[in-house]
Parts: sequence; C-alpha cells; structure tokens
Amino acid sequence: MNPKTIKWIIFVIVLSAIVLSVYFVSLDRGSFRDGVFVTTAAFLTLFIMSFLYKDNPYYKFAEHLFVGVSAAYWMTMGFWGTMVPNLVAKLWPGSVRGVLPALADKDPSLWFLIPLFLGIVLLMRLSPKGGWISRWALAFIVGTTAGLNLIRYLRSDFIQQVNNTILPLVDKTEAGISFWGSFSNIFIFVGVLCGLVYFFFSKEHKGFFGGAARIGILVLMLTFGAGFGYTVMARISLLAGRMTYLFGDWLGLIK
Amino acid sequence: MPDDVKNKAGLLERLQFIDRRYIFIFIALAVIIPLLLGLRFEEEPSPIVLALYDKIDEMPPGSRLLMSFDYGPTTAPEIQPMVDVILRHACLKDLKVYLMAVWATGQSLTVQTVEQVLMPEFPDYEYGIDYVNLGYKAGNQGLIRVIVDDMKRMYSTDANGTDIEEIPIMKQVSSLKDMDLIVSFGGGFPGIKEWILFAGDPGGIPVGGACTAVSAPQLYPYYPNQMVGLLGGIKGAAEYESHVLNTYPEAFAKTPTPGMNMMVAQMVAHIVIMLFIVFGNVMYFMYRGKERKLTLEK
Amino acid sequence: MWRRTVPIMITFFVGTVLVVAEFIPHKPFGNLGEDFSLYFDIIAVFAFILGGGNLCRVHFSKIYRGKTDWQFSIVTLLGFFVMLAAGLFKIGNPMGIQGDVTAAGSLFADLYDSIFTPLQGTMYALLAFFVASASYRAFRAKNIDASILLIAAFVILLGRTPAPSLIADFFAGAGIGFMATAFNFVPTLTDWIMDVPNLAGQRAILIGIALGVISMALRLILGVERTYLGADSK
Amino acid sequence: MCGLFCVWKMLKLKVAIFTLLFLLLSCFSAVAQTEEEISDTTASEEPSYRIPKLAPVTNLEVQDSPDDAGGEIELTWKLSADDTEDNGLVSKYVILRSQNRTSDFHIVGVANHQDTSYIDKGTQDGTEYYYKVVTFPKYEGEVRLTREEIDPLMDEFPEFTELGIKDVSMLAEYDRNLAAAFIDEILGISAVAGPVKSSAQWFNSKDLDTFIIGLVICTSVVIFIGLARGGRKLFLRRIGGLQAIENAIGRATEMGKSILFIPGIQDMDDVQTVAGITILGRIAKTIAEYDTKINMPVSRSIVMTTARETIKEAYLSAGRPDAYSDDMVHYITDEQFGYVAAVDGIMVREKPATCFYLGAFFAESLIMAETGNSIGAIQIAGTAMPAQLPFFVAACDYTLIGEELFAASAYLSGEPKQLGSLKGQDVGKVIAMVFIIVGTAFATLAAVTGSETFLEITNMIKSWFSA
Repeated sequence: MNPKTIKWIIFVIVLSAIVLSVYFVSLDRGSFRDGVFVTTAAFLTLFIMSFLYKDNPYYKFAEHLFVGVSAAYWMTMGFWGTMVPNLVAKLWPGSVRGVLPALADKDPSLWFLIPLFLGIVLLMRLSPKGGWISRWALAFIVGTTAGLNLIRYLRSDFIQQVNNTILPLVDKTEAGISFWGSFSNIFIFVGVLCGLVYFFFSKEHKGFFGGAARIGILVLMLTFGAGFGYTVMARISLLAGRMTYLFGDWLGLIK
Repeated sequence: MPDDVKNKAGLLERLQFIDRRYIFIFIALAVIIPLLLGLRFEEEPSPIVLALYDKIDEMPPGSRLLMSFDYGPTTAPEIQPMVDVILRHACLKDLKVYLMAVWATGQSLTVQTVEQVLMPEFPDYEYGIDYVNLGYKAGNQGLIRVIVDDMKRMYSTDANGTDIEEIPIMKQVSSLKDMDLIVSFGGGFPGIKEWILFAGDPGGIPVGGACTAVSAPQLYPYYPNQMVGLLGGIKGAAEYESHVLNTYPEAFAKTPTPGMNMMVAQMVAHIVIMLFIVFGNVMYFMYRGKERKLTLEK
Repeated sequence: MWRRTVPIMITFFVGTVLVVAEFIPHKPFGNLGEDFSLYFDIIAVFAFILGGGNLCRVHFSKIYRGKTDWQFSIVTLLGFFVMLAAGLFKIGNPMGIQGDVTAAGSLFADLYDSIFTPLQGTMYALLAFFVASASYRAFRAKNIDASILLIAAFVILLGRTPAPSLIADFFAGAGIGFMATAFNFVPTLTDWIMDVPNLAGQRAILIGIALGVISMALRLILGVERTYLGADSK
Repeated sequence: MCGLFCVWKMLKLKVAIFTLLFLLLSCFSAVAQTEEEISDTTASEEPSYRIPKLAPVTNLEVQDSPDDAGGEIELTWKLSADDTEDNGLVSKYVILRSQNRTSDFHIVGVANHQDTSYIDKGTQDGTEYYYKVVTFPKYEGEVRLTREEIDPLMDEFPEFTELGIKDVSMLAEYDRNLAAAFIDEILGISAVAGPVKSSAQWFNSKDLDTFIIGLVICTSVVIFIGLARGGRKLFLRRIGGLQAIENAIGRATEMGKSILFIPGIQDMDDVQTVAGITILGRIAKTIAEYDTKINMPVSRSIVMTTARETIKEAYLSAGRPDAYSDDMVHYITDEQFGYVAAVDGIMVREKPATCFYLGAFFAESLIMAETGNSIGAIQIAGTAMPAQLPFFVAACDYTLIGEELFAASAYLSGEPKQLGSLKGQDVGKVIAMVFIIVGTAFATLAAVTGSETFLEITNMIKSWFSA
C-alpha cells in the first residue's frame, strides 16, 4: 500500500474514533457538551503523545492549535489583568466604570504616563523610520532589570548563603561530639569553598588550586545527580495524571 | 547514529544506544498497567502526614475548615488526590467546608471538585449550609492579609454571585480567625508559605498544607511550630488515603484512591528507569571489555 | 546622540536610581522597585502588539506563499483569533463585560479547559519519558565525574522508593546481614546527600550566580555592555 | 484431655459473665456521669463567673517605626501579670488609639497573648497619636451565637465590633448590666502612652551591612574595569563551554544547517535573559561572518524586539547588513509549554546542527534538550536556574553553570574592560571565602571551647551577612 493511502486510512480511523467518542461520552454523561469537551481533551492528549514516536500531522495540528490559543490567552490576560486595571484605570479612572466599577472613583495617578510613553515608544518599531526610538524603552527595561537584580541577588544569593555556610566544624550535642554532624558540616564547608574555587576566572586550575577546583567539580556533580534523581518521581506523577485522564475520565477503565 | 557505524557495530554497541522509543514504551507500560489493574500498597503514614490527619479527625462536627485551591491544571495530577481525600475526610467528619482560591486557575478546580466528589458522594451536604465556594479573588498574599481580619471586605458574594449575607454558613464567619483549620493546596506562590506567614502566624489559626513533591522540602521547616502538617506529592496523598482507608474501612471501601494507585505506577516506573540505567552500564562495560580484548589481540 | 547616547543614559539613570532606592525607605523611593516592575508589565502588554503581529504575519505569509504545512497555519490563526475574541469581548461571560475574564461558563474558560489545559498538561507529562531516556543515556560510568553523577542519582532514585527496605528484608532473610544493613542505610544516605553535598553545591552555585549578576548588572548600568542596544562601540 | 476441655469451657463462661458485668457497669457509670454533667451545667447558669480584673500591661512605649516609609508606629510593652505562659487568663491585647490623651480611643488592632509588641500600620505622618493597650480575658467553652443575638450587643459596644464575633459572643453570657460594667471591671487598661508621630526615613540603617558589602564588591568590579581599560593585562583561564561555541557555529556552517538559539522563556526583566541576549550579540557576529542561518523562536515580545536589534547590529558591524532579516527572530507564544511544543516541532523539522539554550529555563529544559539530542544537534546550554542545571548537564554537550552564563558575553567580547569586570567578580569570591573561613573558625572555636566571646564574634560576623 502506498504511504498516502495509509495516511488516509489513519485519518479516517482517527476521525471516526473522535465521532464515536463524542457519541459515547455524551451518552454516558448525559450531555453533548461534556462529550465534546472530554473527547477534545483526550484526543489532543493523544496527538501530543504521538510526538514521542515521531513528528506527524496530528502533533502538528495540536502544536499549532496550542500556539494560537495560548498566545491569545496570555494577551487577553495581559489586557484585562494589567492594561485595564493598572494603566487605563490609573490614568483615566472614569473610563473603566463600565468594566471595573471598583476602580472608577479613584484619583488618577500621573506616574503611569511613564509606562504609557515607553509603551508607545516601543511600538514606534512598527514605523519604518522611527524604529530606533524604541531603544529608549529597551534601555529603560534593561536599566530596571539591572538595578533591581543587583541588590536582589546580593541579598538572597550572596549575603544569605555566606551566612548559612558559617557553621561550627565540630558538631557538639548533649551526648558529646556527633561524628556525622561534624562530618556533614566539614563537608559543607569544604564543598562550598571548593565549588567557589571552581568558578574562579582569573586563576588557572593548577596545583593546589587545581585540586580544590577538581573537588569543586565533584561536589557539583553530586549536586546535579541528586537534583536529577530527586525530580524523577514528580515527573512520573504528571504522566500518571494524564494516563488517569485517558483511561479514567475518558475511557472509564479506571474507577 | 550514522548508518555505516550501525552496520559495523556489534550487538553490544548497538544495545548501548537502543532507540529511545523502546524506553518510552516501557515507561508508558510501567505507568499504565498498575493504573489499569488498580494496584495499591498500604502506606504507613509519616508523622507529618499523620499530624494533619489527626487534626482533621479530632475536629468536632460543625467545625470550620477552609480549603484553598492554590494550584493549576499542570500540577493537578499531584495535588488533586490530596484535595479529594481531605475533602472526603472532612465531609465524613461533618465539618463545614469553605472553598476558595488565591490562584486564578484554582477557581475551575474548586467547581470540578465539588461536582466530582462532594455532590455525588455526599448528597446530604447542602450548598450554603454545609459548604460554600467563595471562588477566586486576586491579590495574592495581600488578599490573605486582608481577610485574616475582615472577610467581607474582599468577599461580598460567593463564587456564584450570591450575596454573602444570604448564605447561612457565612453568618458565623467574619474573618479567617473564625476558621478552625486552613488547608492550602499547592506549593507555589502564593501558597502554603503565604498562608502560614500572613494568616496562620498573625491570626493564630492552624494551617496545614498539601503540595507537590518538589516543593515539599522548602516547607518542612515550618512543621510543627507554624504548620499543623503537610502532604508532599503523591506519596503524601497515598499515605493519607491508606490511613483513612484503615481507619474508616466501611465509609471508604468504594471510594477511589488515585494517590495509592499512582504511587504504585510511580514506583514501577522508577524501578524501570533504574533497570535501564543498570542495563546501559552493563552493556557499556561489556562493550568496553570486548573492545579492549580486541585491541590487545591486534 | 538620540540613538546611542540617550539610551545609555536612560539605562544608567534608571539602574542607579533603583540600586540606591533599595536603601531608602522614604517616598517615592520606598516602593520604586515594585512600581518599576509594574511599569515593565505594562510595557510588556504593549509589546504583545508586536509579538501578536509577528505571529500573524508569519502564519499569514505561510498560507499566502503556500509553504510546507501551510494548512496548519490556519489552525494557529483560527485558534488565536477565536480565543482573542472570546477573551477581549468576554463572550458568553455570565456576568457580562464586568465579569472576570476567566469566569466559569464563558467561552474563554471553556476553551481554556478543553484545549489549553490538556495540551499544557500533556506537554508537561512528556517529561516523564524524557527523564527516562536522558538518564539512560547520561548516567554511564565513563569517568569519575560521570560516575559520581550516576551514583548520586541512583542512590536518590532508589531511596525514594520502598525498594531498599524490601531488598534489605530479602537479604536479612537469606542471612546476609551486611547487605541488609547496607540497604537499610539507603534512605538515610538519600537524605544525607540531599541535605549535605547537594546543599554545598547549590550554595557555591548561588554565590557564584549572585556575583555574576552583580558584575553583569554593573556592566549594563555603566554602559560597558551594550550589545542589546545594537550600539557596539567597535 | 477431657478435663482440660471442661476447665476451658468453664473459664469461657466465666469470662463471658465477667465481660457482661463489666459492660453493664460501664454503661451505668456512663449514664450517671452524663447526668452529673448535665446538673453541673445547670448549676453554672448562675452568674458565678466573676472574673478578676485583669492586670494591665506595663511599660507601654510608643515610637516611630525606624527605617520605614512612614505611616507606622511601633508599640512595645511588658506582659500583663495575668498573662503567664501556661494557662494564663489573657486571650489578647487590644490596641486603642486616639488623637487626644483623654477620649475618642478606638481600636486599631489586636495582638495575641504573649506578644509584647505591635506595629500600627495605619498612621498619618506628622499627626500626634496616643495609645493604650487593653488586656482581654480568655473564656473556656465559648458559645457561638447567631447574628440576631449579637447585633444588639454590637450596637451597644461599638468598640467590640472590630474584634470579631467570637469575642463579642461571650458577652452574652453576662446579662446586660454586667456587660456594661465589663470594660471597667474586668479589662485591664494600661496607662496612656504618647504623643508620638510617624515619619519616613531617608536611609534604612538595618541595611548598612548589605550596603557596605555591595559597595565593596561593586567597587572592586569597577576598579578592575578601570584598570583593564587603562591597559593592564589580566589573566583569565579558558572555559570549555565557550571554546565549544565557536566550534559549534563552525560545524553548522560546514553542514549547511541552521543554528537554533533559545534565550530562555522569561522576559527581559529576568537578568538571565539579558545575559542570553548579550551572548547572542557575540554569536550573531560570528554567524554573520560565516554566513550561517540562525533561527530564533522567542516566547516574549520584548525579547523579540531586543534580539532583532542585537542581531541586526551584529550583521551591521560584520559588514553584511543586507543579509539580515527580521524573520530570523519570531515570536511564538508566552505560554511555557506552547512554546516548547513549537520549538520541538522546529527542531525535528529543520534539524538544526547546533542548539543554544542560554537564559532562564524551567521544566521545559529537558524536553528541548532531549529532542535536540534525538536529532543529533550539538547542544550548548547555560542557565542560572539551579533546578534545571542537572538536566542540561545530563543532556547537553556543554553547559555554562550559573556564573559562567553571566561571564560568557564578557569572555566572548574579548574587550579588556569587560574582562576586567570578571576579575572584579573574583574579588567577591575571595570576600565570600574569607568570611566563610573566618566565621567558621570562630564558630568552631566557640563550639569546642564553649567560650561566650567566640560565640559573640561568630554572631557578629553572621549579623553582617544577614539579608
């Protein structure tokens, strides 16, 4: 049989499966709406899964649908969640009376002219000549990112982590010195220092320094191995969830 | 792998790089078969799970339990079993159940849970008298901070638009402080941590949680001083289900135990992955041994 | 001047003010950071016009030129416009235009539940397969580094199942005491790896990241790094 | 044998009788007990609950909250004598505020028993306020009332409406007259404290340590940038992953295939995305020189705009502006998994020779890296997401770990002033290491010797490093 015929046969099978599914699920749940919903979700799930075998038209369909729907979803959320309450309502409170009455009677806040201006400036890219002015908006964004993150990372990732690492190397408990506790603390101490040595840019990894960097890499490898192993179970539960949907909610094989 | 290499390579070398689709099939089977067979193991509840169970179990009938749905569809496979079993337990103990969400995505999940668990399994539970769905409100931790003192400032209606004043179950509630227990489902932001910091601690209200396995370690430090108990991922759900099943065998004989079933699936898949790792390494070393032998002979 | 110097000045000014504002509780600096984040969100919504426009342009031109798979571009555009209309006009919303855009019963919520959610969940679930194939391929004891990666992952994998205690029971039954002890030790070892070596590595990475961010932020603020503006000095 | 059986039978009978008796007895006692309980409660209907007047809090002090943006006043006090840790009589402290010393006090908040401070977050800067704290009693077995029963009481005692129904409900246990006397007779009312004004500060003194540490690190970066600019030669070691970038571009050129560049899935407000874009700037120049194809799907509109600007300039500076096209960068969707679905599709259909993943990644990291691996692409990743690093390390050919991601563009630029900043970063590492070593040494000494002095030094060092 030539490949084209096979493709058409598969298409007919899939199509009839969808129709049958809608019919039976509607019958089972007593609502056509449910039938359509459950079937759509189930077949989209199968279409995506088919990618694991290889790329195919069904995956392409699901993928393209996903892109369109999700792009519009986030745009809508941006419009109703940010644009209207945080810009329009802030500048012209009266204009949102019809949609967000709670915000309509507040005083306008002129600070929000800044993002309005920058937003419009960014859109100047669409004009063939004034495109360069959009750089102003980009400059503002990059400045904001740099300024905010500098202190944020300094606080949470630098200062706090140094603080956490200051531990006594000898772990004294009421019962005397705990071997495991002390060993763990020494491990953390050495591990953090060697890890930092590994990240040094201005010194060649040679001699004692090289040895420390080597230990640093090994500690990082332990970290990565542990991180990987730890996440596996959660990932499988996601699959189990999808399978429960297919075999339970859709086919009704799992009660 | 290029074709010419494929042809020359021996069986051992090829086994080292088996088509990953075989792995996919094994993983799929490892998950599907236990689920279809409904296999389940009894799980011994860990202290942190038992603590939450005991808290709910010891609450007198009519006590008020707030369940906050702070998760979305992507983590629902992990969280939903915990929601279901705790809701069932609460209804069995005749608690008044208040449902709400600080995540926008939680709203449809509350409706779904009510339709799929509460209404069919507890037909005596009457909306407005035994339970209420307050729905989602924006504001993240800010919302929690407000309702810890004054519920009505944020909630003038329930999720269906009914005036709060007309709902009998809301008559005795003016703030979160009137709740006897808050359980937040979901480990993201805002979630259990925010409930503890902005409701539990300042209001002196017991807070429990149920979250994904990945976020559980970050929440352990709050137990037992600031948090009643915690269910972490499918394992937490399985332990709770198993314990409820043991304690109330009649009431729970026929209810589904997705957590316990998924736990078996997870375990089998886990073992399959480990077997593949072992297999890959054995093939690798056998191949290397053979290769070394060949070079020595030459 | 307007094209090169002004943007660099803007970055410098905004960046410096935000850094300094972190230490000033007084108005208007106290929550300048939050305000600017909000401004960013608003600008990002304006940018949607560019992004959405690009998406439409790419797919329209695919259809127009009849490129490979142009049929699927129709799917994208259809999904996009239907969802956009459903959301912007709040079609079918029980509370009308005043209702929450995601209110149950609206077309927007229906499309979200029946299309968006399963697709999102399934893409996410593919990870279960990829985690398996990646671990099969990557965890080979090829050298010391890889062996350590392998051992740590394997111990954690093992420790998260009830398998160790089952195996230990088996060995205890067979009278091989030391093997039983070894397997009973696995859960403890799992916790230890997570709490100690994992923690040490994470901390080294985090401290490094913080320094990387600080240095990078300074390069941006001082205008040393300006590739993003297309104003490379060379 | 038979005898034994008889004994067994008798025993069984005895056990049965005994059990029966026991059951009867216990039932009887239970009934008796309930009766007793009932009579108990009826007896206590009489107003026998004369609660002693509670001791007020002492040493009530009020001050403007330091290091804040204004609008806050801090109250501190010493616990009421009746507020003991085990089984005290106090349930909570009610905070009252007024703008004059004698009257018009109203409730602004409630602190739990055992609390010795409260922050009033609702003040007007510059206004003078007076405060007092009221000790509120604890009741066993609170009675929950309906709204109809409570409302009249609330009208009568408006101060209590803000305390919540639970607290007012207990008033019903009293008759009206008793309730009227409640405030004077039972509550412990502290002396008035004030006047106090709230105000905003210009420097957060708590952040002084952070400020100094930040200043030292920033200064060292700036100094080294300056030194390098001045022509000082600085040594920097080679990083494997960066060498690989060049080779990977070369490979794609040789094979006549495209290069896929993924700048993460976050927007430009994440510094990792910015790092990815700056690396793109360097790579794009090589790409322009080699005349290789680049495909860059993005998940954020602003990233699209920035990336276009960056690539365009790279082509310009490589002298091939006409080879640039806006289509090199295209927007897909903001949705994490929608984006991944599309990128996976692009990978299997276009089969790029090289994939770059440089930016902020979440769970999708492995989906992309595994798909990229299946098409045999060279993959170079870099992220500062600690949770995703393991997956990139496992599935990609080279991974820039954390700090290396931020350093990469400076390395690739080869400009002295950029490289100088990396040297400055190392100074930061030295600072971290020195303080870790010194702090650990003192902490260890403190643990071994048990000396208070060493402990104090340790705590002092730790306090410098507290965010």
